Amino acid sequence: MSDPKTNLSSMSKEGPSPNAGVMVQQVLPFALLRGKAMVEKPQDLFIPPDALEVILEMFEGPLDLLLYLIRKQKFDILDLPIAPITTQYMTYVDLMKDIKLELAAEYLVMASILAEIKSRLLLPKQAVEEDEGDPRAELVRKLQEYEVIKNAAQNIDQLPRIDRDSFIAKVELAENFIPEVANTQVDLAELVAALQGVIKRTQAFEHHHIQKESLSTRERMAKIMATLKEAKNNQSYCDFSDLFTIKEGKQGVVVTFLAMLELIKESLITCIQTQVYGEIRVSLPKS
Amino acid sequence: MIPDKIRHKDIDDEKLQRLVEAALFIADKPLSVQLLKRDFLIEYRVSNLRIRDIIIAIQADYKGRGVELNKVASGYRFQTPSDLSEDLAHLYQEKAPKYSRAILETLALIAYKQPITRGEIEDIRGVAVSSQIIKTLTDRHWIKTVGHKEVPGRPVLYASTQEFLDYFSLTSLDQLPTLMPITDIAN
Amino acid sequence: MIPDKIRHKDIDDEKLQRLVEAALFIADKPLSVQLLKRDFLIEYRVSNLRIRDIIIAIQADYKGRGVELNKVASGYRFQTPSDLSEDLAHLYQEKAPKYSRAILETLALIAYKQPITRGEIEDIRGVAVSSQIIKTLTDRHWIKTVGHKEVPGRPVLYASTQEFLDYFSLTSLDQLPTLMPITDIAN
Repeated sequence: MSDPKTNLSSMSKEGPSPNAGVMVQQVLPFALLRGKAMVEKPQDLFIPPDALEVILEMFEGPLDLLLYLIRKQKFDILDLPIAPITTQYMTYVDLMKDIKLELAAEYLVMASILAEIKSRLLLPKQAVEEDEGDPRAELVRKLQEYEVIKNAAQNIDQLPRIDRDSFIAKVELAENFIPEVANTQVDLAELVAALQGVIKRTQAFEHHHIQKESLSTRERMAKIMATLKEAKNNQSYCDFSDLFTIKEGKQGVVVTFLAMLELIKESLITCIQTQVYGEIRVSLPKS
Repeated sequence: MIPDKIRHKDIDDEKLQRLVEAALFIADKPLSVQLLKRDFLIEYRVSNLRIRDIIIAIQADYKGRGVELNKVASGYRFQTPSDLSEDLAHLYQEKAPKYSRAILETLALIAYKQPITRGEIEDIRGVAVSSQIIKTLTDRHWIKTVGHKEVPGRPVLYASTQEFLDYFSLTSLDQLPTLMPITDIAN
Repeated sequence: MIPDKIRHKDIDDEKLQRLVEAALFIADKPLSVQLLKRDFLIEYRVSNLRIRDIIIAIQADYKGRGVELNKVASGYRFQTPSDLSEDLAHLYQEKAPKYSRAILETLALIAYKQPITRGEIEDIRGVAVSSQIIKTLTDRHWIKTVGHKEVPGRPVLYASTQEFLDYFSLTSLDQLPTLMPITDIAN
């Protein structure tokens, strides 16, 4: 870290305060000149030309400069002494012009505002007060409003801040951690589109369009096979009647029966009757 | 879409506390009760109240330790207590950016007077607000645009964000330092 | 840089433990005893042995909690315990890639033509069905085997599952959209 910076931070805390009052502006080093912090602005307004640019940068604009001049001389904002303030302000502006500093337009606008207020204050008092009130009022209001924000900004700067006053705690994940891969989302329409794609490409579906009935039969076929597969682990067969669900009514019975016929036709199941009129046993073919 | 993992399993307090603690430590942002539920506890049946109780228990556990569980605007996060900052700071000093007065004053105006236009900010500060300042504040996600003011030119209105509050460890705008009082000029 | 801050101040065990704990939580890499001393404890007079004792104390404190202090090659770091990995994985959901046409067509054929063998699917699609496709659909619990077809080689028969129906919010296969007759599609 460079030396001037270290100086700067220590000066800002412990350096002499040229002015009383709560405003923090005064306790900041006024400028850095050849590596030395200038904490106090020269009383006689003589400013070494090298420093002028830096000084101008110290102010956030004409309001800031005016506030500085007011606070420095312990004037009351409410009782803004226009004449001396205007004189001092103009001295700064002229100095900046002298060394051909590119002066922000706002400084010149403020100069003309000050000049106007000054001239109106010179008018007979009665006329002014009756017409528009104190000609300084608007400027005073602006100065107050700006001072509030300037102060608020300083307060925000003092708030605890991440990486300066507080640090975020973080921990690593365990070595065995594997991020979960979300399941791919599929839309029913995508599924239909996929099948339609197949249909387009093949003649396989040409003679038997898939219809509702065949679907429920096919579903039942799969269900019967699943039931039989389960049964195989226990007793190797199912009773014919157990494959029907009475609650499904006539239509359900028909679907189940059709499914069984289809399965027999495709040799996917076998039916055995061990005695006449006895229970038909349905099973998967023996391997 | 409803995640197909919702299982509504039960979870005991001990496991819940471990899970919430771990989640708060590995998340890269503060976690609200809602976020905790959505991202970490989706498989479990847990009420908001129970999560809040667990958070209070964790906060108590960490009292007086090297890190503490704080509530900020967007949720809870573990951070170091302020009394340790001096000891911890010297290693990280370069990481903490310094902000110019122009940036801080613009930020203050947006935070305290939101929603506010750039023109209104310039009016109060008495100088132009550079685009760079707005960009810096936007890039830091401290300010956002919240619409347009219905005046000629329809200028953009700015407001502060939750990230702004999080960064300064605040839970809401109410917690911003009180503005200094203005003495009335009427008399 | 010569640290001008070396002061060799004394530090009590409680503060030392808080400081070490905080340092381990905010460091972006594992910290060895040397690093802890150099970066975080430079102002204090502390022996390596004492730091090690403090680390052991912290490790004991965090036993059975949401985070634990582990020793890795280059030092110590806080990590989540391995038994929480599964629960924490939800936060880091990686977005899954879209399913390929091959997967969708296979699924559609199984749904509409079940029970069906892999060979039959290949016949209709005109291309081989990779084992990966079957595995993806099986892992997703959308298809299952329901037996063998009694033809040479006894190929496995596939059918759709209840979870398949649940995912698409169907109560039965009847509810699958009826496909348009092929002549309509051709237009």
